[in-house]
Amino acid sequence: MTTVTWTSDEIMTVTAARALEDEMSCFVGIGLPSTAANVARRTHAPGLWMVYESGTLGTVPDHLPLSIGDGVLADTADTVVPVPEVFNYWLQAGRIDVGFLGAAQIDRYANINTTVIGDYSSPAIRLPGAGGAPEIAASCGEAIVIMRHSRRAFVDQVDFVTSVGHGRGKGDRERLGLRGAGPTRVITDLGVLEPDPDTGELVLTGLHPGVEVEQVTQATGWGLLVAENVIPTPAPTETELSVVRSLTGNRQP
Amino acid sequence: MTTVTWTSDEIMTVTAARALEDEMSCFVGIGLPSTAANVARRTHAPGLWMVYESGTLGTVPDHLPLSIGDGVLADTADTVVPVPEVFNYWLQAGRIDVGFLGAAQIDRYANINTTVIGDYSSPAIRLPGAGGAPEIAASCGEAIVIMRHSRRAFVDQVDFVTSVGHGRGKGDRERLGLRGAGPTRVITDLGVLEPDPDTGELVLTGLHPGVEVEQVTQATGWGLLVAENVIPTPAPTETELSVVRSLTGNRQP
Amino acid sequence: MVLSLDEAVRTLVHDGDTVALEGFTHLIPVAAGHEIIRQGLRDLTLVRMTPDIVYDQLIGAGCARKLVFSWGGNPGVGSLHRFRDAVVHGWPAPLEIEEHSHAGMTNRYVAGASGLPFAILRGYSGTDLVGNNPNISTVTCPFSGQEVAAVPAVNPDVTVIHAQRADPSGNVQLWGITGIQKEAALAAGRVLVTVEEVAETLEPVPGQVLLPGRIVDAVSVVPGGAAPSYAHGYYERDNSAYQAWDGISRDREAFNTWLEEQIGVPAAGGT
Amino acid sequence: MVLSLDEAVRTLVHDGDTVALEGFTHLIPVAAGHEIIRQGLRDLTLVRMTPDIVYDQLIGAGCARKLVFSWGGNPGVGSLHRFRDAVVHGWPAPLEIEEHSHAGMTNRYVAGASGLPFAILRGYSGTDLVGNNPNISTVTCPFSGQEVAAVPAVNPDVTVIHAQRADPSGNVQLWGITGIQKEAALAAGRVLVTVEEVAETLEPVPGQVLLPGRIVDAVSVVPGGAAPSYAHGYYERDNSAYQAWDGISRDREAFNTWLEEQIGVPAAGGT
Repeated sequence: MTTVTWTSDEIMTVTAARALEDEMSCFVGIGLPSTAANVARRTHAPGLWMVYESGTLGTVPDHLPLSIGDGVLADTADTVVPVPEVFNYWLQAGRIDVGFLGAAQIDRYANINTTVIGDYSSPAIRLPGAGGAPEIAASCGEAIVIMRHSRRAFVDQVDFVTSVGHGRGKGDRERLGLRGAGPTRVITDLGVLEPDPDTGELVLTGLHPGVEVEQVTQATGWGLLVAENVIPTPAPTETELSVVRSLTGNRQP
Repeated sequence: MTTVTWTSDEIMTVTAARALEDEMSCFVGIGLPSTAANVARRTHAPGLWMVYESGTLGTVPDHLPLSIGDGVLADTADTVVPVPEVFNYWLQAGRIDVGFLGAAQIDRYANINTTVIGDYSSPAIRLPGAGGAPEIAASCGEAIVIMRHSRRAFVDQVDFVTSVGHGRGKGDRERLGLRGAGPTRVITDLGVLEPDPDTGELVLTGLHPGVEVEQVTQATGWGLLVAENVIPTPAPTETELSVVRSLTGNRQP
Repeated sequence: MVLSLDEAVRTLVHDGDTVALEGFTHLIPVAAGHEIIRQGLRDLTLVRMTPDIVYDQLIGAGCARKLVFSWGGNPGVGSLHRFRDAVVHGWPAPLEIEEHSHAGMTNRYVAGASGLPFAILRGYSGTDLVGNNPNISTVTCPFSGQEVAAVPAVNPDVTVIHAQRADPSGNVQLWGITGIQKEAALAAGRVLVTVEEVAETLEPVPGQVLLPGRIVDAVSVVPGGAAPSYAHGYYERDNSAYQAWDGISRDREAFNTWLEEQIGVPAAGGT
Repeated sequence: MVLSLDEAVRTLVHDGDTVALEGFTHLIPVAAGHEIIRQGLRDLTLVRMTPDIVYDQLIGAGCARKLVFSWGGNPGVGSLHRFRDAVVHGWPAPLEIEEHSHAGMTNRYVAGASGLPFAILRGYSGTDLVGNNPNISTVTCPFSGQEVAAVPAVNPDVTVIHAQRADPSGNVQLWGITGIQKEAALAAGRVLVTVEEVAETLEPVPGQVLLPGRIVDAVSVVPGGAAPSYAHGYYERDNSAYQAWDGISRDREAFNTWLEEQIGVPAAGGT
């Protein structure tokens, strides 16, 4: 008898990959998002059109890039455009269906902090900053957040709003002139959170295999709402895992 | 005994060519300006850096282009850039030393009309319009106007200001935020006009061989001021004429 | 994706549309313009930096209600006589005009391609274009207090361009003088590209612009579709045709004859 | 035009300058950055979209007074520890920061290259970047009434980039991921380019950017000058060096040792 097991990175990657549909255009960052997009393209979404912020449009790397400006992205792209074009002509113009975001902190309305922990002028921890995230969150058709679940990361209110999720609730995005739908799901190592359509507040809607609801609520720094019908994440298939592992070079644990 | 003779186009072309210095960057249009720039590059200004508004930077055509977007310009350019770059990164940024302008009408302050003769909303004659001219006149280090002298063309006030020369006089360019020096000379088939440094009004400063001052004042639709010291244009040299004619394919008349 | 020109125009261009057929003396989509005349489209707002003889033909044939432009001429030859006749005499129909400088039109396309409502530039200051065109305004720099010109984005319903090659997925490759075609295509709601040929794979060429197939709605294979302008690497400009147009276009009757004989449609106006 | 790196930095970069060493994970001008450290330049305002390990080194060495940026990290590895230490603990000197998003920085360079005082974009709305950076504002579209973000142009005193090739006239050719280098160079008062090699003629390459020699002040031949980043067509990224930097940079003493041993200068601060 074979028992399929996986790491928390792998279940996050596979869940994120499944969120991508064939023929979508996808703004990809390095790390899990890049792995997820490349898994999707090798499984159910062969027509996924991947864009990296270095200007590589429609790239089909044969291995995972080491950075968002890796040479393999340029070598395999439909075309490489200068950075102003990728931000102005592609992202800002609303041509990207889905963008991935990571975060150091996220709050109950899916606002995202990648700037500082603590006070901005004298921070406890200085993080890399905004990069492409504010406009990915603003202008992509939708955004998918991937991050590990912990009370330190899932906080009632972020220390710094680097990228706007759903503001202080429903209607805020429209008021701020943000044209995409914003974060439509937050994929963690425990499950999936989605904004309530009426309030914009994140609700637990999916649980990974073997995870209990209480684990998730305890790892969340606010009173997390739980959907009536929490959908269990189907276990990663052997195909999915083997594609993930061939890309990351990791063996089965 | 040989008598060197030339046409009015040839004396204008040669005079314009002489106004270009080696290593200058020059925004070139089709017709006489293109011939003049190419004559300069083949005679005293081999390092002249020619830019055509189609985006060809540093082009060295081996024959005169038929249009500002002729293939020979692309084939021989240092680089071809998209049209937004030639206007924004090169012209607007103030990187072009000298630009050529033609005109249907010019007035005593060297304001230029290439739009309509008569009233704008019901014109007597509809001309091609602005093209690159307003910003060439605004942003090049200086502008050189080439046109035939006649009372119909040299008018007290143009019917339509397509491109600003010296406005209503000294100080107007600064007030309007125009950063180049504007038209520094107007080269005609009769002579050369330059703006008075104190008033901005055009003054006759040069006369082509065989032309009398009175011919010029009679061909000008306002009371043309004449410089104390009008400089006679040196006759075209045989070299200059032979270069002009090899480019235009015209034989000596 | 790959459609006949007839079908592509029928599908993508409609009466009343704002249409840009772009090209900067190179790769002018002339054949597509003729197909628009042939299909009898009307009330078009035609947009282009450099309307040339194909726009003269569209105007003379009565397709256009309005022209948005920055320089309307027969490049290297002279004026556009059908355009003149429409503006001065309203023949065959009155033509509303909105005119800009090249710098302004360029930046209108850039704003359109960028999803911005407007563009800023240093331009127009002191010219009579300002008072005669409500689509030229100013904004003040919030940092320096400097005033700069502002023009609204242009977003054609349809942009039509001609290119050297496409692949079967509709990726389009053009090179040589690439002009404003990328921005004109990205600014548009729909994009039609006529090409010299379709190739299985597009071998990269220095200086190329590649338009990804996902922004292209239809490709039509029309060899010679840019003539009498030229296609870099394929054929040269037919300068005699530009010169001949001067004669044809000066005279309404000669133009009407051209329209019937060359395009196969009846004249739009009497003479 | 072609100068030694030592002479080029000495001539073009001065204490107190605003300096952009640009590159987007590709063609990072690392050797030029090390030369700036070696020459002991001080009070620099460093500008870059993606400050990475060479900026960490410049900051740790005490060259910088201020950093203007949009994402400061060790690409693919993690955080910049010298940057963190300067911001959080003021070591070896306090570091003023001005931070933007990539979209904002990109357009600041575009405005700088275009001779405009500012740029507009859709961005920043609702973020805390707005209140913490006076160089983020808004303007209202005079046509639609829509509000968009505004950022001032950035015009470095000096831009330093690395490229594959130059010719003896200083024409510079780079290809692969070309990033923001063209705009960063055009926005600058002075331009220094380190290159892998000088070639008599620059054979055109698909996707290349060519910077005309007239905007380049000095070219220095520094083969490998982008390592440990990569030069497309010349050498690969040395990923282990990025990973090793994480360990070196976490510790002030290890950093000081690196500074003395690798760059040959004494440490700027105690530990």
